[in-house]
Amino acid sequence: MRYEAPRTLADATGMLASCPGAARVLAGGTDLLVALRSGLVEPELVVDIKRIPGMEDIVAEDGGWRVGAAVPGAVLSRHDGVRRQWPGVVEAVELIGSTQIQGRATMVGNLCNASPAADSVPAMMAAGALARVAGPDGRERDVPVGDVATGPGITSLATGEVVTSVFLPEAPARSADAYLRLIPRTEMDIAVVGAAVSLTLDEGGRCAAAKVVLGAVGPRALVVEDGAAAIVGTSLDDEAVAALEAAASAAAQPIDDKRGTVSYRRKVAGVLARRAARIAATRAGERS
Amino acid sequence: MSLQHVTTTVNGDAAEFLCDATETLLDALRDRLGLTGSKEGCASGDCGACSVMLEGRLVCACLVLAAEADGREVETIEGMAGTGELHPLQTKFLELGALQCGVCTPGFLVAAKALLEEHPDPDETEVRYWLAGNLCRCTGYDKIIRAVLETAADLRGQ
Amino acid sequence: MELEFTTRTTFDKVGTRPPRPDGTDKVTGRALYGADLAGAGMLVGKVLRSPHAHARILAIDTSRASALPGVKAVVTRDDFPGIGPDGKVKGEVEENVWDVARNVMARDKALYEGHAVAAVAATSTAVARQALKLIDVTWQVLPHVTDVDEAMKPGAPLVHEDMITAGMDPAPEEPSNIAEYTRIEMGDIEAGFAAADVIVEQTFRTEAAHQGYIEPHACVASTSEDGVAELWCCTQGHFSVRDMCANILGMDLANLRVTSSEIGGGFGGKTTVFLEPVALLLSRKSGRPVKMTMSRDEVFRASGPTSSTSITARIGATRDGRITACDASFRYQGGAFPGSPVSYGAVCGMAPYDCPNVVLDCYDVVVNRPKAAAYRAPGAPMASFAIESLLDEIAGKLDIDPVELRLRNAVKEGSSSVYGPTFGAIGFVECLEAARDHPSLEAAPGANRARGIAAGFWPNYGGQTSVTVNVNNDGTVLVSLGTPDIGGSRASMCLMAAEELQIPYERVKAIIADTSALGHNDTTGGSRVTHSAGLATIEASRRVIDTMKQRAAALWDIDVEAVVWDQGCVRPSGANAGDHEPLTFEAIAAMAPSTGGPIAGHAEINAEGAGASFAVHVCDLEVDPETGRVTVLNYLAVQDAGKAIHPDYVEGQYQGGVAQGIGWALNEEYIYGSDGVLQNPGFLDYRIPVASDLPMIDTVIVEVPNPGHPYGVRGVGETPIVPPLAAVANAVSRAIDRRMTETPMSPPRILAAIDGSP
Amino acid sequence: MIDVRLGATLRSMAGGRQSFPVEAGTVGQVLERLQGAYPELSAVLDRGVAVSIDGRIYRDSLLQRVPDGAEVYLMPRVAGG
Repeated sequence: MRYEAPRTLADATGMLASCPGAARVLAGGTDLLVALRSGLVEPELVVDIKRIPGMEDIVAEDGGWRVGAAVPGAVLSRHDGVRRQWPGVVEAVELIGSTQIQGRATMVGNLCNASPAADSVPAMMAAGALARVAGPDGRERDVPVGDVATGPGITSLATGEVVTSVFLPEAPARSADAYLRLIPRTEMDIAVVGAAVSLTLDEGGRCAAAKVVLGAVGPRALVVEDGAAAIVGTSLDDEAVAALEAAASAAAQPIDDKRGTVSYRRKVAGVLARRAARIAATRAGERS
Repeated sequence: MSLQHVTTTVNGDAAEFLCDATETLLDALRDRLGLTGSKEGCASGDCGACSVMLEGRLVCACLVLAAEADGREVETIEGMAGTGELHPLQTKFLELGALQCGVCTPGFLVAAKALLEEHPDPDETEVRYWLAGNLCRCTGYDKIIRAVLETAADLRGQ
Repeated sequence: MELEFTTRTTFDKVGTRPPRPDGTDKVTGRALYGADLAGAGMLVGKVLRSPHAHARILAIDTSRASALPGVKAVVTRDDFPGIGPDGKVKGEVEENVWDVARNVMARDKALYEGHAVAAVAATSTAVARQALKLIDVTWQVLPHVTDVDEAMKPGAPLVHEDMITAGMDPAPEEPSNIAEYTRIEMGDIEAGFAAADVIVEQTFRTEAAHQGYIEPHACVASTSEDGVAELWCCTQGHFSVRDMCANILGMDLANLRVTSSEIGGGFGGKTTVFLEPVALLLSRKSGRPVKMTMSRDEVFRASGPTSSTSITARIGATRDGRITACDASFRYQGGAFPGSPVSYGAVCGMAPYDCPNVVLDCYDVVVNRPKAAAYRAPGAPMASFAIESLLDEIAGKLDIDPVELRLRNAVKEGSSSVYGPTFGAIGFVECLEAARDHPSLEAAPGANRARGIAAGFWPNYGGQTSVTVNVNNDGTVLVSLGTPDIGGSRASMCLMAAEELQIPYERVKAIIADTSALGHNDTTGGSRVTHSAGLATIEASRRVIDTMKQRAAALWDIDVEAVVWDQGCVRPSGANAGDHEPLTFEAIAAMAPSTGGPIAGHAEINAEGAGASFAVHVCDLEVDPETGRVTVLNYLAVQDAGKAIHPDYVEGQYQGGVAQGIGWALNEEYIYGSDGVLQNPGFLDYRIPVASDLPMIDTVIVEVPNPGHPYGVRGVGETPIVPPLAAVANAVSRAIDRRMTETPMSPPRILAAIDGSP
Repeated sequence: MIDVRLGATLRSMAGGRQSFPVEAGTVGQVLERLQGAYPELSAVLDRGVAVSIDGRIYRDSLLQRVPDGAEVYLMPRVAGG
């Protein structure tokens, strides 16, 4: 295995594109190093992108925030600007691993690892985030974060492509998000179920727009259109959130595995969606 | 297999070593530099026994490639005590019996020091969550949490 | 040798909490653990493990691996001398060495996923890993079984094709996976149930748990051309490592010197050998030192977790809460070899209670899982889970407070134990009363919250122990021990030596000596060290005092009977002793070179008189009724220590046992796929409690002195893990109003119970 | 005369009989004479036993004195974690 730490994006994409064998991008490394150690992957090349200028920056853009691919959770969670607009995204990132993991793990890494249980992905999707992808030809494209992972461990990225940042758009007035996950312990676990809700209230306190996204209950994060529809136009009364809960449970496509059962995940997906919606609504109310 | 040359700073001293690209910072500290205070409990970032500071940030040395440390500053448990004097956390751990087998202790101390530098006045819940990535199988955490809280109070001059 | 003593009750140093002598090295990273030793020319050893749960090994071809540059030795089953079941055992080996030898390296079959089948020594980790891939094993995959109940069914795949159940009369004609059957019987079970007003019966299951020590197994072996070998390893007992390795490899005990490194936790899991004989063989074949360490996944797949169990129990009681009868069937799997702790467990489950009519049927079962090792009070937590759960059911049916119910049936001095003998001085009633009267019991639980109570017992044991106390010329003292210190025992030994010698604690230091420096020491385990090594330390210290008295008497030219030891000085005593200035400990130490040479005391004993330790635990928790998640809110552990030598480390044992027990109760489990492969061999999915999972753990140290120790010490390490499974289960069951009968009580399982689904 | 009894876990191995009188002054003599006088105990004795004398358990103490009339039980040998 070869380790490279290029100083420019062009060098990075060039190395990745020209490597004849398997190549991997290293940002926080919290997934990659575990895979390396266990022999799960044996890449010929590892490209560390942390020395490329801008990768560790959080920059204001069009009222929102662009978060570099190498920004670790510990930096993101201390960023008041991002937290003010997207508290649910920040809390999702903060849930990834321990303090030590937070010192390394990045939101983009979480995205590109393409685990169905990735905590930050449902939250980013609910926030309408865009991933910026750089290719070896020097071109960049922006894609919705929900289109990056296509299945467990599989992404839509082409050879040589690197996600360089995630853009979190400006949150509309009277809107907020929340993310909840279920793990058996309080920390250091992979989500058994994750649920992100972002919503916007109108001036009367009714839900004007909403997005509901579930994690760990399908091959990739699931957008629950019916769940959002169940609360849009309501004041999130008991009946509305019960409909959201039912929609989330119905939309979940979980599997039985060592971390949970189908029936458990289905039920808890609804519970967490309901609870996350209530938290998001309270936050949105506080911001109006 | 050609080795990579890494120049780094460990506990304030310049350090150089050669390593294979697949080696972790933990491997290099232990096997190349003889700093065996950082322990390998899992090699997957789940136990925290290899906690070190990399560029002032708390990380698991098992989840950092050794080559990544080139040009960076690393602090380990071996650098925690001053000359002839223990850090107040080290003293408090001894005073309260906050260790049994002691193999997790270096990781806890490095992590707790990072906590107190960032949050001088943590409550019990904050201490517990900050240290959730450091596994201890002997103590039930009770005396460790007390030692961190008491040290924090001492350092604040209470 | 019979030790003479009366149990002391007042102390000067014992019971204080000074810093431990090995503490500074441990907080600075200086202390050397199993993987921390490096030697010149050292090779890296790695093990090839079976990917199959059960498979015949038709052939092993190591030629490609041996040819790889950098590979210095390869070993397989062919390199291990054959030990028959009647193989001569050197030294003190409790385990069946034949089984240990076959566990260390598979012979005709791999018996579980992770079973070692070959090993290499190479110049680097990378080369060693590559070499493992070049070893070609021809497998014949066989049907497997990992569940204890499935393994007992007729027609189950046989782990050992020729195993006939021992202990059955008449012996069965067909082989099975039941290694041994034991019946424990007392009184008249029919009459007992006939006298009962209420009878409860349930089947309980517990999944296997791992000791979860943070330090993986590690060792360095170095063998010279003349066959003399040195071994450095993390172990609970370096003498038994020596004896097992020598047995397996056909060595003389004198040719193998074992040094125990600092040990990063054991809890029973480091009482046997895995890597050590392999490392010695690799070193012998390569002529170089060889270091071997297990990765975390190897620790889970191939060391010695505890049994999984299935238990059916029935208890009857009278209307006023007197237990009249208990019959139960205990089914424990011990992994791929016989030896599950089923009968200890059964006995411990009922030992706290005075029950005249008992039938306990015990089945020791083999399955395709790693060979079980001891884990803290082996076998007892699972049995107590069943018994203490049923007692809670009885308390509920009779509307009697659960502590009161236990008080009405508690054994006390003079009670017959379920295993036969009459109890001497024990502190169970005192523990129950302390729990009942503890202020934490006043707070009433709220919605979705409940309290669970359970008791626990472990008999403890003594064993062979050898200690030397050396007096230096400056009056400082060095204690050499042969029992690896896992939880602070050196501090306790220093306290006891300082107490006996009446010198400051700071003047005493203790080390763990290697196998060449002391007589045999049994393993650190069974909660024996503070009792047994303490007994030997006290005895050795008393011999130091005897010598000092002789020196002073000779100096004063009076009879030794005319001197006394008093407040750290030798004084003349009686009318004819003359008028001599008392000589201090330091003064006699300083004169040692010119009054006959070094002063040392030593004791080589087989410590008897271990005292049983009882505990009562109280757990308050909250269940999220929509997700089944449990939050432990408060926990109280009350236990009889006899005498707490260093209370910090006694409390630490209580708290640590509680944490492990809570983990086992709520989340820890071995998860096997249908292929018999362990699915969670790591700390991510084998979920031991993290700091944020637990509250502070309150402790009460009850002290009912053990008459079998001069200071009244009872072992304390095992008992704290016995009650938590049931304490948590009783609390969860009350909170959700459904009886939980399986561990772990994970969120899916609790939610299923709440929803009434299977 | 010492009345040796079998601890509960051993009874099923000796055909149901629970009490075995022997003349002996030490643990070693107890075990030796049981072996000679009671063939049905061979399975129990071969597996190795501890001996409880008046409630105190002895594992390897052949020289331990056994007072006349003492309560004596044979027990399985237990270690621990």
